[in-house]
Amino acid sequence: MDRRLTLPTLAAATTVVALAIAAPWLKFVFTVALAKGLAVLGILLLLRAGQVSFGHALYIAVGAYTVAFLRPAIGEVLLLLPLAATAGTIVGFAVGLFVARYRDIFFGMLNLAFSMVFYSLLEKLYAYTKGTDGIRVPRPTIGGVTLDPVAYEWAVLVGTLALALTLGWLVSRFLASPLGQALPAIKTRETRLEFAGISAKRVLLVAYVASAALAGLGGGIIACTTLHVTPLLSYWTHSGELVFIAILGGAGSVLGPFLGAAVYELVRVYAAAAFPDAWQMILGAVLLVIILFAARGLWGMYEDLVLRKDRRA
Amino acid sequence: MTLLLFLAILDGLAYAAQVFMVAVGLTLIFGVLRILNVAHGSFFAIGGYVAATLGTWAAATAAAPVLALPVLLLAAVMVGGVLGPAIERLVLARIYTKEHVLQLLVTFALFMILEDVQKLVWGVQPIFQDGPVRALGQVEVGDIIYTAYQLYLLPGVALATLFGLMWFLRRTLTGRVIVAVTEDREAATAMGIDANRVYLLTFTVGTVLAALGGALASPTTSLVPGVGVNMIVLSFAVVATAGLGQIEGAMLTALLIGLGRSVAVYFAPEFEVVIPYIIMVAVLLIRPHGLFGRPELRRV
Amino acid sequence: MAKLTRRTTLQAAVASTLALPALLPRQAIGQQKPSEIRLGISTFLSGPASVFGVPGRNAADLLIEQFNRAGGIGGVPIRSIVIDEAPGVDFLLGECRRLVQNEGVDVMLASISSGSCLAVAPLAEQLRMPTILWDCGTQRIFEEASYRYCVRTQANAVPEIVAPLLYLMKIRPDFRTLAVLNQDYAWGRDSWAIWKAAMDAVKPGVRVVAELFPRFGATDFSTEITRLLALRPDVIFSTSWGGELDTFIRQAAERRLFERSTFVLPLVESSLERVGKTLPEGVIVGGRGDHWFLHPTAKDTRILKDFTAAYRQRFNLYPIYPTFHMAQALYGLKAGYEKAISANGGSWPSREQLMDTMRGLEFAHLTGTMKIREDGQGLEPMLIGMTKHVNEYPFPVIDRMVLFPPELTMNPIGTKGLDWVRLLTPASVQRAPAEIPYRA
Amino acid sequence: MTAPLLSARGLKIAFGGVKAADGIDLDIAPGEFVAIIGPNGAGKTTFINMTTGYLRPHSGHIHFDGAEITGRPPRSIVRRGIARSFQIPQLFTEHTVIENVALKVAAHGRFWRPFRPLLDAGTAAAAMRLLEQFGLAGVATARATELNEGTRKLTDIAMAMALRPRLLLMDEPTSGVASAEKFGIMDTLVAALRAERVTAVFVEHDMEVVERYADRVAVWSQGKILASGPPAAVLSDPAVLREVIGVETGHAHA
Repeated sequence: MDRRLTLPTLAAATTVVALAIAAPWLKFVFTVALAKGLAVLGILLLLRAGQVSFGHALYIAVGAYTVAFLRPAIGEVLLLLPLAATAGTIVGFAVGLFVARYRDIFFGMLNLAFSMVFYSLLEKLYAYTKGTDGIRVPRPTIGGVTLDPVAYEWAVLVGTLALALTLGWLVSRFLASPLGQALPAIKTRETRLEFAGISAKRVLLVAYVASAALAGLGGGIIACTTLHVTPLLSYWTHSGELVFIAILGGAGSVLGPFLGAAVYELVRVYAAAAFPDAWQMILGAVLLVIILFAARGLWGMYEDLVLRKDRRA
Repeated sequence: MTLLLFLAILDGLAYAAQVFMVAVGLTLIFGVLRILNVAHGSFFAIGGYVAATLGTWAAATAAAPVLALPVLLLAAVMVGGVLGPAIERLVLARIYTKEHVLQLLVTFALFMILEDVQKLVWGVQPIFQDGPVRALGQVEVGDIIYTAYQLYLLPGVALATLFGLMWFLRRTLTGRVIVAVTEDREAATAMGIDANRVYLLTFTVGTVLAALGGALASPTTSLVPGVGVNMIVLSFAVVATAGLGQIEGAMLTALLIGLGRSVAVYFAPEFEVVIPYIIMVAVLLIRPHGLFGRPELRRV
Repeated sequence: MAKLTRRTTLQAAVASTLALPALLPRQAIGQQKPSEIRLGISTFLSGPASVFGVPGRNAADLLIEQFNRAGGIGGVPIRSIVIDEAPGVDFLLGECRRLVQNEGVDVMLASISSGSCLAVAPLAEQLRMPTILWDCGTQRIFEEASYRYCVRTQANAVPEIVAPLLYLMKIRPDFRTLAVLNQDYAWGRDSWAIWKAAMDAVKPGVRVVAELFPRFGATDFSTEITRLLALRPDVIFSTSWGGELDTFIRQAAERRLFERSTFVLPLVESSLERVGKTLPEGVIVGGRGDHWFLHPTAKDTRILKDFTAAYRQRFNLYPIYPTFHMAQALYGLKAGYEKAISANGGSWPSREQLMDTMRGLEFAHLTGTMKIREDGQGLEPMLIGMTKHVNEYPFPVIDRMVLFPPELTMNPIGTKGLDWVRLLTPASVQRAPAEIPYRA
Repeated sequence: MTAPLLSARGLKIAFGGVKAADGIDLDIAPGEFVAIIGPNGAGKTTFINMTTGYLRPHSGHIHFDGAEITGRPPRSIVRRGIARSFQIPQLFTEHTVIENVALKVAAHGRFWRPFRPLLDAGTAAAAMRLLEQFGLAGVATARATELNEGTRKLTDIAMAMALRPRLLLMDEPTSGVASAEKFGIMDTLVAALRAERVTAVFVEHDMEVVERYADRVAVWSQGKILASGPPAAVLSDPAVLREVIGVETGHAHA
């Protein structure tokens, strides 16, 4: 991993834990933020290839509902989460086979279409999903141990943090590999990739399935944290939220998604607290300002402020 | 059975007209600017709100029935004429050189802002102004009562818009310039076309059309918070299915969606919701660049 | 200016985060009389359901001011903190935690959406947070689990649907065909399931000619209306609400669907003022409970008249059922605290004492009295009637009112509503009380 | 004569009414360095596009090393050993020069291993060796967007060479390059081709370059091969001069 990331990563992880100790309610907020960060990490892979999915909330919902449906049979987080990621992978592969053939608006819109069909299914199959009422997820065990609520929340937060660190590291390795480096090549010169004997479609499919797996895992964590899942998870505005976070955090680094997710959740919480009727407007304004004046996102701002200064010094 | 089918087609046509009016502006904007405008739904909603506000004012005047329809057009022009240029110049013009995803997200940000603006201006109570529907009266088909607004006016306006746009794009110089930019942006700018003016014009026209869609819908539906949100997804589906910037494609897609939906309501109500998506996936399976779309040849 | 505001907000945010440790002891002691009662309210402030959420919030603002002017609850003023439930469960649960753990909220009034309530209730147990479910309708919540810290101060889906059915049976017992048009989400599906099961029990053999579930948030029902015009069902049942119900009513009226079928609209009380006399006479009206601003037994009481006048003056609208639901929650809370304080010898009750008192509590609110049952469900009569046009109001009023007591419409403790309605019999209809006509 | 490495028979393709190829027969022997010349729009690039699978001929056959490759997708043709470069260099603009070449090196080798860095020791060394061969070592870490046209051309060709082709098709390797640079580029290029024993075909407009470097010249005009042979002979043929080079030079001076 890029050595420049080590220090900010450790600092961020420490900050998360410290804030969660100082303010217990932040445990929940950070866990959800990190889980969304995992999904955004997947969005980042697609962004590298110049593709925007407006439907990745689908995989969050797939992961979350996998946990909800399997919970009666399986009461163990360490089993439920891999299963959520697996479900994301399977659905991602099936959908990916189709959408990886398309680019730009068609890619974005087909993803949107699949997520909206899934959303409709969650509402339609009322007998199984309880529709918008959603499904309750009784608190599972972790490593066979039934934890009290506070310990459980800590365990999930720390576990998610560990997952975020591990997967962030793996994704940064992946991005440095030929396969990962072929993603920007899809964006800039897809035909040249074909003339190198590489199937751009297959490269994109790999990234797509990885992103679906990450989002599925994120969805699983969200289900294990909120302990209640509803179809709203897969609504298109939530897909937009993931892209929002990716841009807010900055697509330049694997740290961006987590930074973006944490800031997004905190801004939303405080905007909602200060202006209950206009929090959406505040979020929109933040996004607008970021795009117009700091298009490389928070991570880009950090690079400009800190890293460049370092280099000059 | 045949009567049912006939009724389904009538309903489908009326619905298709609404879908077309929602999507045509977005198609136009996407064709020229290559920006998928998420805020399109907000323009739709604001067009509706302004039309309802003006309509309520007009209803209080003596000339109520005469004013009912012109007020809709006035609202669309007002909303599009103000919001369109303002947003294009102040926001979009700054990001034409940036990545597509940023352009998309900028409109998402505008959507979030405008969503709350609507709430702050018009509140959360549903607003309904059906003056225009009343002004036009009812029509009986067999023993089924339709409103003339739905049966004649909506499809009429949709057709007028379609032919008006086709005439504008093919027969006028400005229109041809727009088409040139749609087909090959680089070549058009190389030929000395001022792309910025084309963008400003197109975005304004697209915004007026979105607002007109909302204004036309306002007499038949309640305006509530979030009314624009649903329109966005629908019009996205139309744009992608039609092919980039294809006005005729948008009409054909709207017809497919309208008829598909009403047939579904009659014979398989459970599928109604997913009809636009099924049509989109099916079309893109067979024609990967949309009904009327052509693959953009990459020069080698 | 904007910059200043944002900075102040941020400072406030940071300060409140840091101030948290100082708040903890207050919760731990609990029994001391607090300086204020902090009331967290979750409601829809955005999206389509803000049609209910904002009137609910408005009622809370109004009543809390009134309560505080009169000395608050047990001499302690109330302060409310309102949060938006629209972004979804993951956001709402985070907000609830913030309110409880950071803002030191003493009581939560939870949610309009049933999904939100189902998610909040377990969290309330975990955080030992006294919670009143102030508007959500699902009966499942107390049927599938038992909660110590949650009660509801209004009825639920079962009586809300059974009462209009019994009313229809009483008014128009001869109907043979029926069509349903509900929003396609949990409430639309649930309410239809209850109606269908109950109808099959009290009047077997009714033919359902169409089951229409247009998408939630649909803006156009003309296709559905054509179909209903062609099918000519005797009865059209719809539990839709908000903008969609308004749209359906307008479009149906324009196409004279009301002339062909009897409409049963259990939530239409909340749309009356908006749709005005477009809604013809003879439509069966409900309003999710025992309330209306011209409630037959309460219309001349000071308390209701003052409330309606104050509400109208401030918000320029007549109160609708969510405002009454909010009022019930606040009156219930006040009654619960006061009873618990006196039971506690005048000293401030613990959360557990408060919640124990809430169960079995009988309290008066704006339009009557109601009771909270031992399992947490609210026992509230159901006011059902029929639209009538009068000169005093520019919108329909409710005539031929029947107040269905809970014993007739509500399943007993330990039973499930959906099973219980199957046990209804045609005789249930005979036990309905007499009609009360509208009086100016 | 040994069996040809590439053999085209009866290739036909037309765009609208224009016959870009109207019965092309062309053989390339192993080790040859063949120039294709002809007027603009004659279909020279179309030949490269058909051979590499980007376009499918309407009729006719292309064999490579004895196997039919007509109409196969570019990917499969590349794997058989045909690489190409482009008239307008097709570089991955978000990458550095060495990354551009390394991607191609990796494409040939361990592309699908997800967690090994692109620039691991083996790939980086192979890419660097190519860059040295092409005199690009000095710009290895420059971004593709920062290069001048000559360097871009060489990078483009180096990327094609990184695929270790047996046949390299080049589309105007010296077009757009300052004339002072063109022989330098061609010297570097030919040395690299000889060192790797790569057979090559190049489309060219510059007769000086053709005369100086090509083993053989094929003249493409109006969809047909007008003449083929050693540069000295072909370029002095009056018919060729009139048909092709006359037009060509007239064009160039216009």
